[in-house]
Amino acid sequence: MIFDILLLSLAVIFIGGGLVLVKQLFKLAFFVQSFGSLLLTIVGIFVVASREDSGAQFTDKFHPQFGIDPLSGLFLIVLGIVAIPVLVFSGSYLDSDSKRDRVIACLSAAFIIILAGTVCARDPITLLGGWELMTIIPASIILIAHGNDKSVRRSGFIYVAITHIGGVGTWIAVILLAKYGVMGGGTHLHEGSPIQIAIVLSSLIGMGTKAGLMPMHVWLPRAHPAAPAPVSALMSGVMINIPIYLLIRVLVYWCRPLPVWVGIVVLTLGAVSAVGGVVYALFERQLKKLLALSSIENMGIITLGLGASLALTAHGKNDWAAIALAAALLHIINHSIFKSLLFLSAGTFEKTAKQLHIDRLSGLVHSLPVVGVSFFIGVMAISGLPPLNGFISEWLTIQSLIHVSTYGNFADGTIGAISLVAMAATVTLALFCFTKVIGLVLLGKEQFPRKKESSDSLLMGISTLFLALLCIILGLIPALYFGRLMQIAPWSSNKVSLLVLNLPGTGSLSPLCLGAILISGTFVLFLLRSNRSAKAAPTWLCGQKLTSKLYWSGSGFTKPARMILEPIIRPTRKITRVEELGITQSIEYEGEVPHLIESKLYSPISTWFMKVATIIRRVQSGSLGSYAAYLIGLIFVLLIAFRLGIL
Amino acid sequence: MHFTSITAGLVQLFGGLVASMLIPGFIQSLKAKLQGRVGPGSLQPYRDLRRLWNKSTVSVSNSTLTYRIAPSVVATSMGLAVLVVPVSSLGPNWGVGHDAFVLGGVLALSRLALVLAAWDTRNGFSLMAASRDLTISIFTETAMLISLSVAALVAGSTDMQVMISRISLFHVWSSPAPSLALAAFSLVVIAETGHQPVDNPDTHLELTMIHEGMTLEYAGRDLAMLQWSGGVKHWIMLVMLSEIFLPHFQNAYLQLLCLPLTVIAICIILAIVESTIVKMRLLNVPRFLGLGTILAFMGILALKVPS
Amino acid sequence: MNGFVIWLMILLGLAEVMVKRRTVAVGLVTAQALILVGFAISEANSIDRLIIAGALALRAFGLAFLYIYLIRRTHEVTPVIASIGPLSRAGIAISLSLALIWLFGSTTLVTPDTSKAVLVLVVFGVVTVITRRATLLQVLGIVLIENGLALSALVIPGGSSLFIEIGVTLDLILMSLVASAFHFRIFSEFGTANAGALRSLRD
Amino acid sequence: MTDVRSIEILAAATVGCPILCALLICFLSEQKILIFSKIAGIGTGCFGILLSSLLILDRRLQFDNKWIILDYRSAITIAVISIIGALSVGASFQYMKTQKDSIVGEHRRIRAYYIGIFLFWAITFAVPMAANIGFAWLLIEATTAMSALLVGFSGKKRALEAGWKYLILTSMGLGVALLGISLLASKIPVLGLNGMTWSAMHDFSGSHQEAMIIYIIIASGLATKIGWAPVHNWLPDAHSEAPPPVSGMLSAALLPTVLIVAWRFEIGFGAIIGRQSAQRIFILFGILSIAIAIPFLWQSLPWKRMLAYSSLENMGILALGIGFGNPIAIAGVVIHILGHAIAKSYGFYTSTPLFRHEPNAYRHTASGIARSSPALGVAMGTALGTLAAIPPSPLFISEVFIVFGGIESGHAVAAVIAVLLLALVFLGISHSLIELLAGKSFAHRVNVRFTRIEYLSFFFVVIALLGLTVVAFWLPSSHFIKALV
Repeated sequence: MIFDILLLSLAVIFIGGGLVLVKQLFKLAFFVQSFGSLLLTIVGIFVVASREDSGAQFTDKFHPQFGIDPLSGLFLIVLGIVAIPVLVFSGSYLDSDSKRDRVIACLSAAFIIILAGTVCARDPITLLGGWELMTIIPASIILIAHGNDKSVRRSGFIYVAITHIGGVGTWIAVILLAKYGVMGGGTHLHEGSPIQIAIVLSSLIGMGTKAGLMPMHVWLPRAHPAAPAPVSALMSGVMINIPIYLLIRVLVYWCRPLPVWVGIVVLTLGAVSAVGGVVYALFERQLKKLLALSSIENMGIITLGLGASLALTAHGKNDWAAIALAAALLHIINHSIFKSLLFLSAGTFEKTAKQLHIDRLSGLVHSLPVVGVSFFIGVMAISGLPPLNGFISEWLTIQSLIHVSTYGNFADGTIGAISLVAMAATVTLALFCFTKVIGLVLLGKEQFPRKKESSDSLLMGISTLFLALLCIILGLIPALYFGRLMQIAPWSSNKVSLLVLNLPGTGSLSPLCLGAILISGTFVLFLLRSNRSAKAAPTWLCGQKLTSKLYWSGSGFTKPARMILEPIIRPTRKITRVEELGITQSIEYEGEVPHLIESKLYSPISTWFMKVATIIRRVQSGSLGSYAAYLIGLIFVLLIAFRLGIL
Repeated sequence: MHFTSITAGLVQLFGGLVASMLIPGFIQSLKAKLQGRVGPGSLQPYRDLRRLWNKSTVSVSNSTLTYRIAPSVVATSMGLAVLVVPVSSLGPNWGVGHDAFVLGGVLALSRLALVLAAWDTRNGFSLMAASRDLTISIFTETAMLISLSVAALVAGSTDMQVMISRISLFHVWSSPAPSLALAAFSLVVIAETGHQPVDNPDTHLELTMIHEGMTLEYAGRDLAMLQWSGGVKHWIMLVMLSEIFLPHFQNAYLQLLCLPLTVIAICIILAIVESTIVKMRLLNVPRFLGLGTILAFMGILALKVPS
Repeated sequence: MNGFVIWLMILLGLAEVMVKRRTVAVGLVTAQALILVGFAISEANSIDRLIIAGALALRAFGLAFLYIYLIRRTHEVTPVIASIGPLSRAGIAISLSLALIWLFGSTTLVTPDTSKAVLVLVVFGVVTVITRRATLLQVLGIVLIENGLALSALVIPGGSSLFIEIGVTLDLILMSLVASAFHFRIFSEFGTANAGALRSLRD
Repeated sequence: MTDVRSIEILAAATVGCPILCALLICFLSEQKILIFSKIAGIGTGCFGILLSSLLILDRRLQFDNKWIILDYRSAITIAVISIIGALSVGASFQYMKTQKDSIVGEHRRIRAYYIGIFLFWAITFAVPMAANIGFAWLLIEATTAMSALLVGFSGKKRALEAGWKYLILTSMGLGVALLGISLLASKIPVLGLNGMTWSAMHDFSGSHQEAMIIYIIIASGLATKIGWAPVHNWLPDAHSEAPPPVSGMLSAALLPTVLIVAWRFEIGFGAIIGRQSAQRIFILFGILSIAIAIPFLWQSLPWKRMLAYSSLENMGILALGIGFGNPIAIAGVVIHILGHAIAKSYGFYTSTPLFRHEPNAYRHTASGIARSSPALGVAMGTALGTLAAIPPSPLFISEVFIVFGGIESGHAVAAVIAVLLLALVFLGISHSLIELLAGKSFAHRVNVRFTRIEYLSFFFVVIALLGLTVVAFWLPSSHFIKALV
């Protein structure tokens, strides 16, 4: 029954995706699709709440099978809840007159269906098929949208290339899982058996690449910004969660029990990604790229939660392992909400300001009040501030890490502590990074004249506001559903009490109370404050007038951090001084924070590969004689190999 | 038991919300004495507050609600922090718990409010201070979180009340971990409360100040709230230092009794440090606090080394 | 089969590898084919065998006429020089054959001699293709291979197949016809029937 | 009703029909040839399809005598040959309209071309039906001669070069294979060449070592014709320079046909030297072919040349699948043969409209097609996307099957290497795909509109590929595959 509703919702999205090609039905089609997504969410909520599986079970056979269980249901919720505002947003963001936009809209419907299909796939071949399409469809959307730009084509290629090469890991993992009957649940692997290790490592590579974990992340900051805003939102908000979903399936469901070092590896990956992502986000100047880098950071946080869960399971601490897993799942939900919110807002900003260089956007909250405030809330949530949702999941992750340290041995205890350091650095750096974003983008002098509010921007406002409200609500009532998340873990665990996250070994977290105190306190003090106010005066700047030339730039704001991190991130800068008659006429400054993994690891490898390829291509020399010689050579080599006993 | 709780609650509220302004005042007057000046008395901050409360606030042209609401947010979150940080191993819950990492979130919120207010006014000096504050906060917060983690590992919980009662046990101190955490947290206290050698609370020179810079645009009740918040922050940090990281009694009453003494002692030390040590270069601060992080981290290692 | 015939075949093959003029090469290949015809007739014990001999003869003469015709029609202004000198060619051919014989070890046709001879002739043919540039000589290399294989077919225990032998003959003639069509076209397009000029397709 | 006798007649008809057509074409006028060939192509295709479907549906109809073998392998190959042949003959119409000069001069070109293609088709049909090893060799050699003529048909310099290399190299390779065959024959003493059928290989009397050497010789020889690395060198030249319909036939029909012959050898020798050893050579060729294709696919290539290198890669995948040799890998091989045939030949056919659109595409990389003429872009994108194994392409499923089969059959290392190599191949193809569709397009190009036939064939191809994907799922467990293993 519930499975039928799932199929129905996908069918509705499918129909909506078809209708979108008809110009007259463009807007209607999006509402049809949002309705489908709503159904999808309801299906997910129902499955998670009732803890009932529906449809097929996992199988090792190569027959397309679909089904839902609570874990899939959770990701369906994430998908649905992001898809609804994204679709509403698309209705005004995309242009019904442009054929290209209609095709993009159609493909994004396909994207949603594929994402749902991958989450619900119950056999190896559908899983792999969905996995591939999940890459290809956004890539094609990127190319359709901006394919005439050479750099975008290159981004698209790098995206496809790196995810595909990394995807080899997924292929191998899935095939091994099917081969050894693990997927169907028939067999259990022994702890530390070679097959288990092979599966774990290859899935970490394969799924880690797609999830954008460092150092396999290089595609992500290129691909996500290149797509149109709604698709970026889907990519960052939903798509990169799918590999985490698979990773949870593999590591938590299928390959248990795992040796401790798996947890250590996962924690390390998470810590590196979290810090690395946010450090590069801090110095990034293009808004969407910054958001993409911050996705890496958040994937890192999620991975930290997952790693903590693995490490804790290895020590038999099932309660805390369930909490850690639930923390990761909660952060997935939260991240998908605020990240899609931020991407959608960035899309609106782009429409208004025609660009996304954060130093050149200013005072957008004046011209886009609704979207601006939503963006503000989203940023607060992503910075992990109470009482918003990001704070809850980050708090839970930190708690899980502490407990890794508590229960772990020397190795995993230390890694747990290092992850804590990483997490602390990540949270503060994120705050640094996003205060910069708000300050530059929303606040300050209004630069873009306010346009008359049209119905289009109304839809954009509604969709972002919806997500912002979710950020607040989910931040206030996490305890209501956190117990359900804990029950997603395949082992049984104790439930937490309602309204307060009263977890063992913590000082408990009561978001409602925190929120109430913060909001009421602020309100009262604000009322007290504003009984008397002097006339507005210009900003005090030693008597100087504040002109836009005196504005702080993002790179200026982050300069102290850049100088301190210099030994690690190796920023480059170039100063060109134009002098005339001994007097400096003008100074040009160019600074950059190069992405070291890209320049020190990937480009040498690709250059080397290209060189080797050039050498191999000499085989095709064009000379008939040499071709004939290859035949003799082949026979000789084979015969000698046979004589030596190799063949 | 019940009575102890009420007493502790009263101390917590009174000390945090009312008496906390004494701490910066006391340090200032002590410093003046040490430097051979007459200086203001310990109650000077209260006089300032009264004066400011009666003045009108200033609004900056082109600024948004962010600027106007920031002091309220800062003050509220500091008030909340007072509720979160317990003064003894027993005490009321106030509905918000005593989790160490909740405190981290609350402090971050106040920091965000101030920084965004600086962005809102686009005041170059405020932004410079904000930028420095955030840079330093990367290291402060990390060091604070790690030293609190050491305490949590020793206590087996991140509940600060549990920490207080567990760390009061004598045998805990046989491991180097609590001492290392103490060293680390002392550095955090210096940085968080804005004292030398990290920051100079007395200066109004734009190029040297950090915390003062962000309050530059404010006046009247806004400034009053911010100054009050500064006092509360002192209180929070010193209470944590004395109750969690320093050796203390096991009995809740004795803890409460000793609290003022320890706080005064710490204030004296702070005043001496501030009078004798010069402010360090901004770029050296991370090293200073990095040292704290490393110390605390070694505390964790000390707990984890298989014996 | 006696050793003399085998050695004659091999020597003719070696000469084919070393020879400079196309006409002589055609002659050598034809001579080989005629030896095969003679051998087939001498061994013939049934009508089938005789027909096979006839097919061989047809192929020998047919190809000879075709190639001579081709040579007449495509007169090279400057003769196409092989990339490697005749002695080196012979050296390569002989050493490759010896190496291959060694690698083959005891894998033989009915008699070790014949199988080695066939092997050597195939290697000579391949070496001709490798080292010669004149298109016709490359075709002759393949004919040389086919001559070797025809020799092997004649000694296969249980007998060759009439059907297949005729088929091979037809195949070879068909191939030669197609090759000659190419030869003409190449000569007219490139001005010389030199396979060395065919180097525009490469990566 | 249908019994073995009528199947024999049907088989004769399948081979005879194109020969008859070729004969008729000798006497028809040029205009009539163009029309006649279309009907004849469809008719011949129908014969072939009928034959293969009967063979697949009713197992009792299969038989194996001294000269003719009709089993599942023949059936698959015949199906591929008939579909691709019919499509190629159909596609020739458009090609011949644009082609002026030829290797046989201008006025005889249409007649010569159609005679050539029908004869080529007939001989290709016969190859998988040949039960006698020598006979099979003969037919393969005959395809070389016929197809070389077609490769060089345009008479352009590059075509001549390609045709010449193809002719010489494959003849030489097949000569080597024949050496192996005659060595093999000498080890099956009683029967002689006449009796040397596939099943007669059981009577091999030589030692294991001899068998292995003979197998190596035959495999290397046939590798030249199949286009396995490192003796594939003629393949990219011939397939890129031939007329598009001929390229389609060469790549999609002829290569798998020869591959089937090699497969029969593998099975025959497997019984003698052990399955493992026999399969190992195939795996080796497979890995090598995919690996060699990679650096070439990484550069920007003209459309047809890229397809040719992709053929090299696909032959490698097939070799791997056969080498792995368990049911699921074989299922993969079957799907791959069919899927590759349709996608590859369609890819080649699209080059006719492509050359209409961009005459320089002979020599240069095509780019930005989707922008300048969307229909053509979609068609080419479909072909290349299918070849790149993007789901729901049947090749995606077949590759998963083959890799899975590899791991299941204990060749885990080879399978893992294969996945890695396939990913690297994908890099090249995806880059080409991106540039082809979205790349910089040149202003002087005009939008090529598809004719109705071209639209129809596009839909046919898409439906056929999707159908194949659906069929692929139940294939591994079917009795059809069990019989092939």
